[in-house]
Amino acid sequence: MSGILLFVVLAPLIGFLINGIFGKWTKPYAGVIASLALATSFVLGLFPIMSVLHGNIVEHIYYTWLPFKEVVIPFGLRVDALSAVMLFVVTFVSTMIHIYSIGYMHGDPGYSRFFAYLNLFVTSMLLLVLGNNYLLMFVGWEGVGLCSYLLIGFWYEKDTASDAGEKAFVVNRIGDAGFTIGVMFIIYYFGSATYADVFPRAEEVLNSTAATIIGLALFLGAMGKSAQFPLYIWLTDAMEGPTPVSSLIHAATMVTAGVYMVARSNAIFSMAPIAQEVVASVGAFTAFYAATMALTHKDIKRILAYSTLSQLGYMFIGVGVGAYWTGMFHLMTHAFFKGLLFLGAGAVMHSMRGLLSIDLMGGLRKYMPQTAILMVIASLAIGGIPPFAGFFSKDAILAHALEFGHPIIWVVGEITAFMTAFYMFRFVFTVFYGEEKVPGLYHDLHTHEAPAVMTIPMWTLGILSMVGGFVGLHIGGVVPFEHLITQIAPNTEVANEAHYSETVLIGVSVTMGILGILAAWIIYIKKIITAESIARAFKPIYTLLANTYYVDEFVACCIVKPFWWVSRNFLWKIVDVILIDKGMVDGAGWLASRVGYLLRFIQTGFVNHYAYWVSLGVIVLSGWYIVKII
Amino acid sequence: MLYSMKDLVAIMPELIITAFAFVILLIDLWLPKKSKGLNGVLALLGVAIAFGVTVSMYGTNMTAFRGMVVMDNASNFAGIIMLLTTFAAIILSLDFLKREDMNVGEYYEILLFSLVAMMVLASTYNLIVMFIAVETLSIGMYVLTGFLRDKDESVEGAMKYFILGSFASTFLVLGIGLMYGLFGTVDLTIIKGGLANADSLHKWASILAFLFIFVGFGFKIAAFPFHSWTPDVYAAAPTPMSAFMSVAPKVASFLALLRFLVVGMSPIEVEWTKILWVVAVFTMTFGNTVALFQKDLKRLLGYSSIAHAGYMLVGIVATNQLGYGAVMFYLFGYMFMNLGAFAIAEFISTKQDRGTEIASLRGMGYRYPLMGAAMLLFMFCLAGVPPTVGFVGKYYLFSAAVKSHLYLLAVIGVLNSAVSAYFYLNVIVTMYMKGEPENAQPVFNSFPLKVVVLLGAVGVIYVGIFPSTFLDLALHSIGF
Amino acid sequence: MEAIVFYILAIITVGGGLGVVISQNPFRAALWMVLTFVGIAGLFVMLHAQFNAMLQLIVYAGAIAIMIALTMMVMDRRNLNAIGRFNPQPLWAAMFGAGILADLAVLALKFKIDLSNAGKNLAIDGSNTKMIGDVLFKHYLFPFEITAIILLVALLGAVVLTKKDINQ
Amino acid sequence: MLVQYMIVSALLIAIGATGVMIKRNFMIVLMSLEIMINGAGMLLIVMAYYLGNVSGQVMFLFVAAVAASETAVGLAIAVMMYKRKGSVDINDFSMLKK
Repeated sequence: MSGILLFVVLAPLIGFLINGIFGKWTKPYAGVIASLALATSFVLGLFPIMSVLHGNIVEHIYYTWLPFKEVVIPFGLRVDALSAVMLFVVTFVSTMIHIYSIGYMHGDPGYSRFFAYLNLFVTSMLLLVLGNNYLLMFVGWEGVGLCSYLLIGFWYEKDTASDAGEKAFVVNRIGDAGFTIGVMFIIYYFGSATYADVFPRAEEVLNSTAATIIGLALFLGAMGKSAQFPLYIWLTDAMEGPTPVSSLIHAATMVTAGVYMVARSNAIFSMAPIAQEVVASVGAFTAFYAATMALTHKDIKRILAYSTLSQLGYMFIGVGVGAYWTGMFHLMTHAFFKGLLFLGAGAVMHSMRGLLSIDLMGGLRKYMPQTAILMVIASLAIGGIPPFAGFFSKDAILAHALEFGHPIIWVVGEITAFMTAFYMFRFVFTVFYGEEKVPGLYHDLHTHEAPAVMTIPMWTLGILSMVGGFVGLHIGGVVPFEHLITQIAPNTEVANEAHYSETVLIGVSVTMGILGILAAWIIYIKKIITAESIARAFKPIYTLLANTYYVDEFVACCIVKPFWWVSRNFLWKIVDVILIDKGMVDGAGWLASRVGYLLRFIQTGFVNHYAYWVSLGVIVLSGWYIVKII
Repeated sequence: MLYSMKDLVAIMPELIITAFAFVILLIDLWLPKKSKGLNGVLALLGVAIAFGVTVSMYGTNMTAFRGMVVMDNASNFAGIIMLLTTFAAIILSLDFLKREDMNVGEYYEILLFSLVAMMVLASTYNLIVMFIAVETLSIGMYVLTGFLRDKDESVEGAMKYFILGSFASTFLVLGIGLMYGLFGTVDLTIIKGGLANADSLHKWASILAFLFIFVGFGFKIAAFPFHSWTPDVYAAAPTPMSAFMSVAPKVASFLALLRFLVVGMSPIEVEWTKILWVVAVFTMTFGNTVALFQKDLKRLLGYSSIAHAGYMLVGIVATNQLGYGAVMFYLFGYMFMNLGAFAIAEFISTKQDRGTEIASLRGMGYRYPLMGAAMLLFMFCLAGVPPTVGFVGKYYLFSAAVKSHLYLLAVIGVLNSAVSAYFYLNVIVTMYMKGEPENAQPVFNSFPLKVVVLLGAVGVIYVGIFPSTFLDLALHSIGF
Repeated sequence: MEAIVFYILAIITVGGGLGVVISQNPFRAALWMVLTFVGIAGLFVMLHAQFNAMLQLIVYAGAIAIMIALTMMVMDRRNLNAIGRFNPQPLWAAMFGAGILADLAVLALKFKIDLSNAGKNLAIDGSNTKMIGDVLFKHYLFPFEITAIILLVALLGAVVLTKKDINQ
Repeated sequence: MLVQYMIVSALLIAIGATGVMIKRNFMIVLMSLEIMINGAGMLLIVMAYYLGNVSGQVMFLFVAAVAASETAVGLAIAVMMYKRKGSVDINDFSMLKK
């Protein structure tokens, strides 16, 4: 088993080395090689996963990586329930996306480079997931950051792409600093960073202050990687990369690393209610905030990017309230349907020659029937409509939030669920339904359905988006998925757990989803409220009264429109662009650069001035003590 | 017998290097111009033999010359790093000197004599020996900085280095004089005893003496505010020498500083940790913030070397075995990354101008994929990204600080290394994402140079993934 | 008596130093420097360091001063004298100098050591030179050897930096 | 008298340091450096006298040798400067900065 486990990680690395070093010669086959490497990894990964399903934990230590005097950090791989889920998701989704990329990236000049990066990314991701200690996780953590950065900047000819890559890296480094500090404290308190040593002893070693500090530091890392408010700014820019990258890295796998890390550290978080509160609140806020953003954007990839942020927020609600399995559950289902959504968007872009604005699209259903169906499936899944996968996981999260005593978060979550359904169907309806916005465009672009090499992976993910949630069904009194995860990450014990009727909760969730879809249908299919109809709304009252859809007009005028306006002009233009992006990210950079710019004038080039500094050093340092002598 | 063969055994590697320097000195007189390359080969041979001897003597502990020389694991470990560095620097010089038409034996002689001085500096507890060694290596470095006499910046660099170096070493003499006045000796092991029993006034005076000596060492390791020579000199010196200077003298000075602080000044540990805490914070912050603005690769590496000196000071401030060991290990890793990065700087340089602007790296990632990949590795290693050795080294340095409850220092260090990612990344962005320049300038295509780059890259990765052997060596080298 | 001699020598020494710093003409500065060295040599004699006093005269006042003077001879005098006296911010420099002086002065005033052996053990058979030789070759042999290297390096360096055609 | 000797030494160091910082003429900077290092070296002789310990005098020999070597290199640099720019004004050599 130890060899198999090691080879799970090594297979994509070998793929990377082949494509990276011999890229010139392997170019025509780069995609096949990379996909084969991944498929190998997936198949081999099934063995430890099976073993885990039988209740074992597979752990192997290969050699001592860092012999830190009394603290020994091994290079060891571990598959338990948490990492088994991740292992499955990562290898499976990656394989699908690799196969899809064979078609999508066909003819790109950097074909073999692209697959080399993708393979390197999967290697790092597997290391992150399978490492049996925090430092190995950090290796993967930085590795995925590096690959994400390389892939965002893959089309470096675009200035925006290289800037976005740089931003991703720098924002992530801020989070990484938090992660590093957290791990340092863990090592300091436990004398080890290996999970098997740390978690069983958490309660005896840590007091709640220490747990809170560690938890918050780790969460800072998670915020960076999983793009939570306010460190989310890089993720939307990250959409500059090729779409399979957005699908794999910025939706399905890497960005969920933060959730995985928090779930992994459950023993510490469960001891730190304040840290949990912060995690859940940040998650809820991000979920809501990002959903409002997604309402107004017109660029299809950005809509999906904001939606990813929002869904990550849900996962953090799950792990933040202490029901770790729900976060992991949503992580898994999200990987399926969000991966699919991006692949679908990629297929659209592919056949639209890279056009991204939904203003130009409409009625694509006729040209791309399969994609249209898949996108509807994925949207139903993300919108939380039973029996699609997203329904189960989202419902589990929200139900647990309420039961574990977070009613406000529940309300926010439900509102967000409404918005989610709304913006997803806004997307689907405008792009695939209705009539063509620009007559003749599709003909000029030769718009057609994607080739089989792209649709087959999409169908696979589509099927999983439909059935993937069934592991969250009650079967004989237990929820299989819950049972699996809670072995490793038990729910935080809550003093007075509230109980609500399950039917009611489900009812509310489903209603929210359906309402969202309905609203989108009214606005985008029925076209009762369009930009022109708003103008019409100000016509004399009798027209309004005569209008049977008075209520809708009222809603449009007094609720939707102001909301729209706030979202567009205030949240996006002011908070997002100015405050966070320009203010925090660029501002911090600006401050550091100003300081550096000024300090640089110390280096005047005149040797006298350099001597001043030496003397100043002498005077200040010795003066410090001279004063004491006097 | 005052001295015996045993004394000579303790300085065996130094003797071998000296002997080879003299051989080059003699042979150079008869060598015709076209076979001057032999000088370099001889120097390589000498360094290799000395390396073998040092490795074989690892583990022996002895003092010689009446306590003036100690041979212990620390001096041997530092010797190994310095010898490897010199080896790489000589390899880098082989073609470089030919290109610059300065292929003379004096270059290697001075280099080897400086190496001897560094090895002496790393293996003594005697302040006056330290002083002489520091001065010998400084004088060698002044000359090597100004070696390309026909270039303005060479002259300027040598002039600046000379003035500031002499200025700082005066304070070293001053401090040694005060120490001598206070304790009647300059042997650190004896000073330690005297200091432990000193009354408060003596103690304050000795702190001042310590400070003046620290100015001298701080200058060599480029600690703020004694750093100002670093970027100018690194930019001015011949690139192989910048590579050499950024590693070898630092190794020797750090070990001497460790001996001075940890052995000699241990009774006033409370005071010097305070001072070094401040110096470390300023050093890393200054180096990293100013580096954000550099347009020239060699200057960037100069500021980055200031920042790295700050990180290593963190290991000293931690005042535990782990910290000292981490400093030695970091120096070992630093050798790979810095030599590699400077080798790339040499790769893109041209004879006509300095030609090491970061902008001239544009498109290099595609024109020279392997060199580009190596540079990417070096930059990530300098930024401390795993699984490179830079990460392992920083991890140990900051962990040592955490172990000594210096949380704030560790946090500042971590944040600094986060900031540093920005400018290292900028180099990579230039290499991969800024397109091709219109007329790419030719690169310095030299086979030996590529060997150094390759070795550096392999070292960075190998030591990062399998660090335990080297860590053991580093941690056990510090036996004081 | 001793005090008077000391003060005279001290004034010569310090005055010479000030002269170097103040003068614009480097030749004159060199003369002031020689004066300082002579003053220091005098102080050394008072400190029972006869050998060092001789050394001071021969090496510093003799060799180094003449070397500097000779180097200046090869340069154009007018160019040398045309260089500004001070850099553009003399006040800053003076302030830093004063700071260093203040530091060291306080240190000197507070500096206390055991003076019971003052002036003893500095000579064998009345010869300071003999004593120095004894200690130098018994105890300080190693640094003495290293000193040989430093002189050689300096020699090589001076040659390599100034030789007309390096490849000859 | 120890204090007086030390004050003389302090004055020499401070004067020399001021000279290094204030002068533009490289030759005079060189002389200032000499004065500085002499002032510091003088401390060794002073201490040797008051401790009754000859080591300080021996160490001064080394300091003197070092100072002499430094001067030799310094003069070589002066010649280089003069060859490059016909001047030994250190402010003419301020190209490397920032």
